[in-house]
Amino acid sequence: MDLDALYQDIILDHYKHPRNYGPIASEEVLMDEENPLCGDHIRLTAAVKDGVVQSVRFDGKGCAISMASSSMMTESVIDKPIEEARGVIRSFLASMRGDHPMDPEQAGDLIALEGVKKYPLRIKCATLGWHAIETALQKIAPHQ
Amino acid sequence: MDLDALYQDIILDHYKHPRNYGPIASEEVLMDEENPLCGDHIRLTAAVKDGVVQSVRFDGKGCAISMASSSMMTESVIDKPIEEARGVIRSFLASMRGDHPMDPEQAGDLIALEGVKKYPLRIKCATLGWHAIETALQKIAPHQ
Amino acid sequence: MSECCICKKCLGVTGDEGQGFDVAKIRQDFPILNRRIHQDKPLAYLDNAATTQKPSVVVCALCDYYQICNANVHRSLHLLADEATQHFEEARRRVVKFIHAHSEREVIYTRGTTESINLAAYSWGRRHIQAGDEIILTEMEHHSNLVPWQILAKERNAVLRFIPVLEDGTLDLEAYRRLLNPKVKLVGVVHISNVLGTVNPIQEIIADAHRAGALVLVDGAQSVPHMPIDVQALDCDFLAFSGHKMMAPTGVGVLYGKESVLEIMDPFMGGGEMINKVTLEGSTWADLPLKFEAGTPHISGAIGLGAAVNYLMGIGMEQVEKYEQELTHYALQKLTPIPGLKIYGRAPERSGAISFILDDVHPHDLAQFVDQAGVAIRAGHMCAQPLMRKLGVPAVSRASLYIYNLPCEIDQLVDAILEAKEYFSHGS
Amino acid sequence: MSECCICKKCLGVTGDEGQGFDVAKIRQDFPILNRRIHQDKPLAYLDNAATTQKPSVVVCALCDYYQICNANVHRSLHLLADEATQHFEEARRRVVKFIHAHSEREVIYTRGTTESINLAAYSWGRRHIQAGDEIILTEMEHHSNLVPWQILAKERNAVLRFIPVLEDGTLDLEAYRRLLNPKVKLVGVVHISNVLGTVNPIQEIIADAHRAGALVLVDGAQSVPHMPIDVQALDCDFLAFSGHKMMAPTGVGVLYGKESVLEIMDPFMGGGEMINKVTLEGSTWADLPLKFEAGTPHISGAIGLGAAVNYLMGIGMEQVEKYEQELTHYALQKLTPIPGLKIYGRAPERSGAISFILDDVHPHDLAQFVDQAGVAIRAGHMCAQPLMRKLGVPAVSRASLYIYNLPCEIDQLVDAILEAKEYFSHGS
Ligand SMILES: Cc1ncc(COP(=O)(O)O)c(C=O)c1O
Ligand SMILES: Cc1ncc(COP(=O)(O)O)c(C=O)c1O
Repeated sequence: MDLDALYQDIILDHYKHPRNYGPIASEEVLMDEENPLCGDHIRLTAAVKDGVVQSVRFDGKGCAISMASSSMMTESVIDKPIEEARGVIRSFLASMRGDHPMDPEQAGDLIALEGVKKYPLRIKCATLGWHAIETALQKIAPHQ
Repeated sequence: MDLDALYQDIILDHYKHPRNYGPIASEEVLMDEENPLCGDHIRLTAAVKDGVVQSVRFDGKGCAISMASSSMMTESVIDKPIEEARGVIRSFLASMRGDHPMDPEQAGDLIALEGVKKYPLRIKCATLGWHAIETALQKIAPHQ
Repeated sequence: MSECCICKKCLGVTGDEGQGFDVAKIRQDFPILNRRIHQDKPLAYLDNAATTQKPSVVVCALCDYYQICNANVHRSLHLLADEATQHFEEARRRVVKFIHAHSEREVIYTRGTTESINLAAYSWGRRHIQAGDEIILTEMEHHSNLVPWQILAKERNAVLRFIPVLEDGTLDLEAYRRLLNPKVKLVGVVHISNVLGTVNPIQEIIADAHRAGALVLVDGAQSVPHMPIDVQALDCDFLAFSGHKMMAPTGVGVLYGKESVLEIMDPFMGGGEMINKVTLEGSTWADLPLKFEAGTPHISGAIGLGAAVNYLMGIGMEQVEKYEQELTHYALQKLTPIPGLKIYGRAPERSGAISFILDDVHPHDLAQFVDQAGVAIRAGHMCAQPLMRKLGVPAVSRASLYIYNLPCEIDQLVDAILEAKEYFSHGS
Repeated sequence: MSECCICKKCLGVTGDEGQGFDVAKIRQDFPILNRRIHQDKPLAYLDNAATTQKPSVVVCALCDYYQICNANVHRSLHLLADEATQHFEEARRRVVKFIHAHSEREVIYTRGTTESINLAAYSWGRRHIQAGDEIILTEMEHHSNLVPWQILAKERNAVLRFIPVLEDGTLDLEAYRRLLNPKVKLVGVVHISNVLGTVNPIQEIIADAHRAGALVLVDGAQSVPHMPIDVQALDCDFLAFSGHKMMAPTGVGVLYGKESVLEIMDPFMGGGEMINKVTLEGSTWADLPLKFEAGTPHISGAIGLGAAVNYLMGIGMEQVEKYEQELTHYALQKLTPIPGLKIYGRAPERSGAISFILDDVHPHDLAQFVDQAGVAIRAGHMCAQPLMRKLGVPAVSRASLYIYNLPCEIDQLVDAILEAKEYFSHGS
């Protein structure tokens, strides 16, 4: 089924077993990002120590694409120096906008999200968590 | 030429030699009726004596249809008892609306205007003078 | 004098209602329904509440118009313009007949339901709504019949009140009656909910409103295409609907208004056609309905709407309603037993817009999945975010039916839902 | 993923401009031009300023849309909806390119020029025009660019001022400069007059207005179809135009606005698509351009506009302008010597809308007469009553040209005018 290009096994796996997922107390919430198309939203918290992203956690409800993409996002930024994390985020968002294809070397599991680009209406799902972390990092460590 | 059904000789004759046509002093004007489609308007005056329409006169500029129809209108109402004149007007307007065909016996020259009905946009031209006289008579002799 | 053939070929003979109903024959008029998508699966188009497909006679009316007598209306005297104007006005007369309006003066062409309601909000609302006045809407309104009134209420310091939706998807009419009071100037109510399928008792709602001195605007986007409508029997003051949801082209819709109400409204937009006399200092307005139709109208759209109305009248709206009722019944019977599937809207009087949620499968994933199986349904908030909040969900999936749909298309949907359940099941 | 063929067949390859110009070949794309009317006379369609004919690729884009991928846009996830959305937005990108806008955010779909201007008057005007503010228009505006501002000015106690039209049909630019002052918030000006054919020096007008701190709205209804337009070079703040006057379907048009200007405007109509978040208490708005596109848009119209833009770009707008200039020159040469014929508008820069009056023959009679000879022209006030008053006539006749017209069609008009003169001659 053609759908498997969209819902690759790795995506279904992240959807069914999201990483760094769990309830966040409201005082911890750094970002509450909503997809107006469907009303989904995820909430997110993060911690940075010594210029390195220590932890990211999210909760909320979303479709398979947004849940999996958010889950993969956490893995892509945790333990990265903040500027490097920002680079990953920028590059992912740019590739979703269609500015450039993903670099298979660098992208790792994220490459599975390439299939989303064929479904323009789902791009917002795939970028939901990424917009949230982008803003959250800006809050924690404003970019000079 | 098909056009001759619209511009019958009798119409062209009334257009080129309008009856009861001539400048009206502004204090005499009883009605100033305008066709918003083209901006044409005719002005009209009338006199009723002993319940009979004595005179009707009009001036202004208009297309062949409106000029001819107004000219024919004057001939149709002058010298008629006012109620009879009203009947003629009502019947003409109704036939232009398509309520009934004209009665060839009664209509006389007016029958030449039947052709206008095939050109819906020109019906306003053909009825311009008739609406004017209708209102003018109402002003002179309000209908009970 | 017409040498154009739209009337003959496409507007055809009208109104021989109820000569029996043959879906197979109807489907021949919609070649798009034979499309096969995603590796040759038959298309099952179940997104009719969003927009419907168009029968060939409608598409052909457009082509004929453009290829035979395209010209601007109401303006020029030449043959093409005359033909175009006649077709344009003939279509209006068909709509008059279709909704049983009193005259052509009551039928205003718009882009669709949304513009119709905004026209009423601007031209009627700006004139009649003052500070402290109240407008009653319902919790199940489409954004189209909510946002224009919010904008107006904010501008005028007026108050919006809402008839609550009950558990089963019907309106709380007792609460409605308590809301009515002399300050209420307008009641705006959707005839059939695009989410719940509920057919609201608008005749009763209208009578109550009139007793309280309020006018009523009915959002007929989901009712006019699907059942017989008689505005004089309903006695509504406004009725708004969209052509594209009833087999007509996009970009055309109607605002019906009672002549007495339209007469004392200000114009909406200014421009050509809607004027009587224009000077640099000021202008006077044309008669109804042109007063509300500024600028060149969507001529081909109106002609297409005439052809669509004609097509529907040829089938007969009672037939349309009857067949859709049967189909809806079948669909509910098939969907209800699916484990984990929750259907929203259980009103005793309901139409073929069926919204649901499948446990643990997001509506967007579900819609995407069933699309791959050839089934077109919609997922999202359905332009009814307040109702979603009331139902406690961010989004739903919706299948919505029309007369060309078949029971086997519903089976196709059910099979796809079952597969999706399997595919997305958690913790597998 | 698209299985639909609109792009291939109808939107074709684009923009290979100026590969030579062949009217005969172009006319093959317009089968309506082969129509014979009134006892087999060839149709000479010279009413293009009212509306133009549509090339087959545009009609075919409509048919393909309806027969292959008709669905609502921006809403559903299924294949048809995805295809429809892609075509709809691709058409917008074509328009962006056609007028050299900065981005899709600046191109708003409307019903036509009239709605575009009303949108600006409501959403920009209601926000920015206060009591005592001034709006400068010209004496040659179409009612579309006059009446909306009259309504606004009346509501807000603002003042309208008018740039006079000089004897030759050009604007009095000195008077314009004297009118400019800090109270002026907007200058609204028609790019090409639909009556006089005058091409106004809008670049200069815009620069002067900007220096005085006013924005400029350009009515491009008669220019965008006929010449290359670059909104960034012109630096206009708004540009309004209609699809139906540039080979596109009826019911679709565009309001171009600078992003910075559109951003701070309130929405026009409320409803679906134009919202971000809706609660019963209030709502927030969608991003540009959707903020101004409430409700289901005219999807097929937009797709048809994309096809029309593509067709025009295929010919090349420089070519279009050049050919029409030649044709206009020919027409003026043929019409000017006719005894008793007076042409209105003698601007050095003029386009192919030619208005005239024939002594002693009323414009309506003339139009009707030449129609019988197969020639479609318009007669009336041309939606420019104030200009008519200035010219001292109640109405005129107008022949207006487009790229598919031929010199022999102008000859056909000239012959018909000469016959009409004879037919209606007084005192015969
Ligand atoms: C100069 C001008 N402005 C505005 C309009 C109005 O355009 P539309 O009727 O398409 O809204 C027209 C055409 O009628 C026009 O010629
Ligand atoms: C109940 C209801 N009202 C209003 C609308 C808006 O109609 P349109 O988008 O055609 O203006 C819709 C459809 O989207 C609807 O279902």
